[in-house]
Amino acid sequence: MNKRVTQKLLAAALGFSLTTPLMAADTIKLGVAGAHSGDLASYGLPSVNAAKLVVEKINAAGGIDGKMVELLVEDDVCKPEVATNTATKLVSDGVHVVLGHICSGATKAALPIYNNAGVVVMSPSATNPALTQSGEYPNFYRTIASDDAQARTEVDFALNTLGLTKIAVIHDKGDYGKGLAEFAKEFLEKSGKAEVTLFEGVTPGAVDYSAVVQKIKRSGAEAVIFGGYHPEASKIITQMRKKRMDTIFISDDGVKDDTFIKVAGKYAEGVYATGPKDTSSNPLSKQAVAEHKEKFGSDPGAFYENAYAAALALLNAIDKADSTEMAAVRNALQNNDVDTPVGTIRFDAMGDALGVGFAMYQVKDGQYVEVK
Amino acid sequence: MEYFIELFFSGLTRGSIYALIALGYTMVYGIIGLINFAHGEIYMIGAFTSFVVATVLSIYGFPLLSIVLLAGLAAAVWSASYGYTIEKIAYQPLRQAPRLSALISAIGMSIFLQNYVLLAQSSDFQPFPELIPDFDFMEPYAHVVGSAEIVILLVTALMMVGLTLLIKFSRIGKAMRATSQDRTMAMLVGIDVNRVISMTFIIGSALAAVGGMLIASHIGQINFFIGFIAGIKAFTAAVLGGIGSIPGAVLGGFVLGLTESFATGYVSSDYEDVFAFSLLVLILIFKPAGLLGREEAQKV
Amino acid sequence: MFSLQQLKKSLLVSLWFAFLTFPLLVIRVDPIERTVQWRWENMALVAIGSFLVSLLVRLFYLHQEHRRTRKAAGKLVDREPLIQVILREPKYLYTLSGVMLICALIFPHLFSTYQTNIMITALMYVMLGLGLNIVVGLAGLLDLGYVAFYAVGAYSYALLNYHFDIGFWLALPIGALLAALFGVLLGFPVLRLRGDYLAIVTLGFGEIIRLILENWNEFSQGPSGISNISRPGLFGIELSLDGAILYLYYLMIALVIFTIFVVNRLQDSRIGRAWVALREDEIACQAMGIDKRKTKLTAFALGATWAGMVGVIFAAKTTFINPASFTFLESAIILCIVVLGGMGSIFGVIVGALILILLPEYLRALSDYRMLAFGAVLVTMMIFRPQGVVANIRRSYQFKSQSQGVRR
Amino acid sequence: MSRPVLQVDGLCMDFGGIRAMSELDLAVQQGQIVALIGPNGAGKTTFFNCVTGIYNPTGGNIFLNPPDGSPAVRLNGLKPNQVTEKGMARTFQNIRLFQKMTVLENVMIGRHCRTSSYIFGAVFKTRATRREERETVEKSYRILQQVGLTDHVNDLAENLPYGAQRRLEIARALATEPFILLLDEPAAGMNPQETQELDELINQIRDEGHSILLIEHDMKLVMSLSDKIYVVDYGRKIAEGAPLQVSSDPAVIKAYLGEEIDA
Repeated sequence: MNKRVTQKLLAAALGFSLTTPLMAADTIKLGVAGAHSGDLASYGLPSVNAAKLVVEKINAAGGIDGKMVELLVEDDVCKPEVATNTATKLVSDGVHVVLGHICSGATKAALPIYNNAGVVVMSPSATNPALTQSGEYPNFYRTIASDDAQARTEVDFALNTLGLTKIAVIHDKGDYGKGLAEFAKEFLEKSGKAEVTLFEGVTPGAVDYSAVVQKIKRSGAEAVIFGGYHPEASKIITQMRKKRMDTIFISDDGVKDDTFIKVAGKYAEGVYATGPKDTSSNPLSKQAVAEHKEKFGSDPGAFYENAYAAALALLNAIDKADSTEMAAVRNALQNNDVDTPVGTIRFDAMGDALGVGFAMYQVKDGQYVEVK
Repeated sequence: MEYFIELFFSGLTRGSIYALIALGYTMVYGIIGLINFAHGEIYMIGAFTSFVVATVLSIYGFPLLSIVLLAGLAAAVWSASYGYTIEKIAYQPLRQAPRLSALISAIGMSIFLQNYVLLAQSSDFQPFPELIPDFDFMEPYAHVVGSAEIVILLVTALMMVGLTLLIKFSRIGKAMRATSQDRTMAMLVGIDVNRVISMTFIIGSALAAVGGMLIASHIGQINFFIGFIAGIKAFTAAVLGGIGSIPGAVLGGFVLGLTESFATGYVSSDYEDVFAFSLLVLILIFKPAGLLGREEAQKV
Repeated sequence: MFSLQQLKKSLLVSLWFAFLTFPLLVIRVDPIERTVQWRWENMALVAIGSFLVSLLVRLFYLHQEHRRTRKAAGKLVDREPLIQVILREPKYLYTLSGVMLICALIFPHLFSTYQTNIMITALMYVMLGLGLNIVVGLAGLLDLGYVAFYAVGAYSYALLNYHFDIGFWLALPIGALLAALFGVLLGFPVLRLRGDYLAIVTLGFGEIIRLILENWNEFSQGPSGISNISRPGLFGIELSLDGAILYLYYLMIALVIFTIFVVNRLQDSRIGRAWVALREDEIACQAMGIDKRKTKLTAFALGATWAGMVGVIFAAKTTFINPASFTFLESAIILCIVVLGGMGSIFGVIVGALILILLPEYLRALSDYRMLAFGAVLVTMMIFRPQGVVANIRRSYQFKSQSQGVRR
Repeated sequence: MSRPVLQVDGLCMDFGGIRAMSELDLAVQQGQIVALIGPNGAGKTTFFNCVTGIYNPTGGNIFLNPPDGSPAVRLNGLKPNQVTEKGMARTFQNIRLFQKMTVLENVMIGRHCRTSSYIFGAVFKTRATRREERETVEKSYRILQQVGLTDHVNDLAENLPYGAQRRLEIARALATEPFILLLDEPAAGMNPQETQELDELINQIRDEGHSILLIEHDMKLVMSLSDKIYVVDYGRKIAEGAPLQVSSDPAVIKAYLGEEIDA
């Protein structure tokens, strides 16, 4: 082996060489990362569409400070180990800011990589509280409220609006569902107003849930608070109703999905679920939905408006900061209001959007209607 | 007591589905010594076929009974065809190959079929039409055990009896038993072994399809991934009962279903599967060939 | 080229597939809107496609038949596959290894950080495959729960790092040791089980470990996982991300070489021969004075050691782990690497890992059809090369004629 | 007379209530070739399996008395590998070679219980391991010379002709350094030429100081080799003694003729 190569290898191995060269700043690169294939694709693809629309609009209007915005789209299938590859790919492609990731686990795995490269990340859907509250991820922002806020909404509703005293808390053992259920349990116990009669996880994909349903019945719960996604929720609610139980069912935004109503059919009637505050009256929201229909010929999917808002917020912050440096972008995000489909928002120092919250919905005649 | 009965029925329902799928595993294993990992997918394809057929028929306004029968028939026919085809494509060329190669081929087939259904139909959960109505005479007991559960139990029992009779008395049944005991001998006495193996796949697949239709109708939803977990559980049940043994598969299915149900009811559903697998490990430690499996006397 | 008879057969095949795919590929229902969509074009595609594939397969068999007759007539000598020749001849083998090593060393300087990162993953699977190869390929114990040891390694590092701030280098041997311990613990109860019973019990163990990690929040932080795990340190130097990846890459190269070295030494040693003997015939093996229990436990423990090591690396690489990364599918993939590459063959396992890990990555272009193609590739490869890509070769010894002198 | 190297007293074996062997006594003296004969299904292989630890006998005692004078060893309940370690090795009626290993490696496996290197030694190739490996190869090669298989050293066992496979089984058993060798139908499937060579080989092995217990159907071979013959039928001993004595025993003739009529 010749000597120069040896030296180079040695230097490389010791990590002295090769820091990302500063990209010639002729475009602003907006990364979009999330599940774009696999079983969670339906949660990730809407954010790609949102980013496309926003970028198209901004570029049509002359870009940001004369620079065009370029989209870099990468799939992470919502798996942490893939997400690190995705993040590395985006960083090595010189991304400036990232819209994503979709799942909390994948986001957690990817964030240190972005932080290292000085890239600000904004997720439309990662709701794990630790992402903002732990203070470990200074480059993270989101346009959705965190799980504890959601659990708070559910518990307040159950206690104060419905006046319940015995509640079973069920979850799907997943990252999102179990986290949410734990918050709900904690809030219920702290309130002192209601008893948690049961706290259990069900196995996603199991052939039936009748044993758990019997157990809920036996626990004497007046209501079930469920943390998880709609397939499990619809199985549980179906089996409960078939067992002639009229237990109230309260769930989360993983269930506030039209697929739930389709699948659970008549049994979905009366189910409560929290979801992002209804913004359909917001003109920006109407406009965003209309744009989607025009361009893609269909209704937007889950987290579309949050993603739309995140794309706007990120690009607006770069515009205001006149830079893509992390410190400057963060500063801009925290000190400027921006009008988005989810309302006029700015971000707190932890990374949560101020002015974004949850509302309670109920299925009435086959549709989710906000409970006022 | 009522709680116990409720759990008991829920365990039986679960167990009978496991048993229906486990039968296919056990029959195939008995005859060619292969863990057919794609069997769970056959169950899923059966469920999907009945979903498509039942929905089409109900849209065209057929009466419920004819929908049930036709959907069940279609599920059985197509699942059997898939089983037959899979054997021909992915396993038959590997008869003489190392056993693990056939296993990998089975895993590949399972991945292929899952994604085939995902692409051909949809990744979303679909609502499965309610094929088993609530019977009026069951109404007083509906809070304990549903009509659907009773129907599942009855159908499973019927299938078991039918299968046992078939294996015991029919020509093909005898040929199957002969083949599973000694393939070479069976060939020597003039049994068409390839035909017997095909028949095994066909019967096993049809049973799984019926299981798929029943449970999907009971649960009310379906997607491309339901075969995976059901398949693993049924495989566990087959081994628990003694793989290769037909009564063993049934017993294993029920033991597994009841264990899960009681573990959930009296302990916690958090560790439902831990109980199931621990039971398996324990039984195999004390009875290495499963509950009804015969300990093979090693020829030396 | 084809007789009418054969065309007819292919036509029947295509009709059969048209029938087979009819309900799922042609009909699409919407149970809510109550509409039915008939996609007849799919049936046409399937019919044409299966007709062509069937002809191709026929062509392949014709070719084979042709070769066989020529061979029988003595016109064609069965040549040893090139790869076997290379592996048999030390001269070629060293050249090949050298070329591969040089390629590996300059790889990160030719390709992007992203490619390097993917390659790190592939190398991790090379190690996992080589570890499982000890258990499955050499000792013949079908282990479907190998991922459990991988999880043990990953969680050992994550928890030690989280609670006691223990660094990567210390955690690496600890993780390996803990995994080995679990290997022995698992090994004990299953010693009596054979073949497929062993398979299902190991599968059960794998699931039990994952479920415990998922449910026991106080211990493992449950499904939300453990984040901010430290990357491997280098004498206290703070590395940039690219530097860290490069460092990890060379670390992996070194570890893979170490693994190859160890496995290679093991398989031609007293203990390695005992494993193979155990795989070939358990009863004869015992009758020849080999302690079955000890030999099996050693295989389990050593296999697990490697999974534990890679687990630690995995935790250090992703910096975040949760139980979702340790599912049965992962075990299945690792098993596929071993079988597809060629059981018992080191070179085969390396090739298998590179194919199976890089293939889905480069199949991304196929997007939705990626996993479909992956499944089909697995089946096809098994049908056409059931013994794996590279067959194992036993070591040969040279002796000077019939005299007493023995030379290696 | 000195103590026998293998002494079996009142051996019984039941399989789920069926008595496969009852009250069998047998002794092999140092340097003797003893044959165990009997019709098919008489329980000869069962006897081997009991003695070598593959089955755990239901009753009776099995003792090994090493010819070097060290204390007697009771074999009941020992595992097959422990029996081999104590100095008794066997071959199998249905050849059980390690098919995918080379001929030399098959013999090297036999050396396993006489060597000790382990993981550490294997990985670091310590001096002790290197010496042990060298010795293993040399000894194995010498045994192969003895049985005449040096032309096939690096061939896979499965590629050997049938007669050679039988000889390889003997070589493999010899490699465990037994003082008593149990051969289960070593001449089965051999042609007269091969049988003749086997006869010489067995004699040669005995001359090296091994004792041999043999199950065999080839009466010519049995008569020419054995010092003593035991005859069993239905799991019972029906005769024992020198070859000529046994061949004229009416009970033996009946057992064999009876079998012929059955067949």
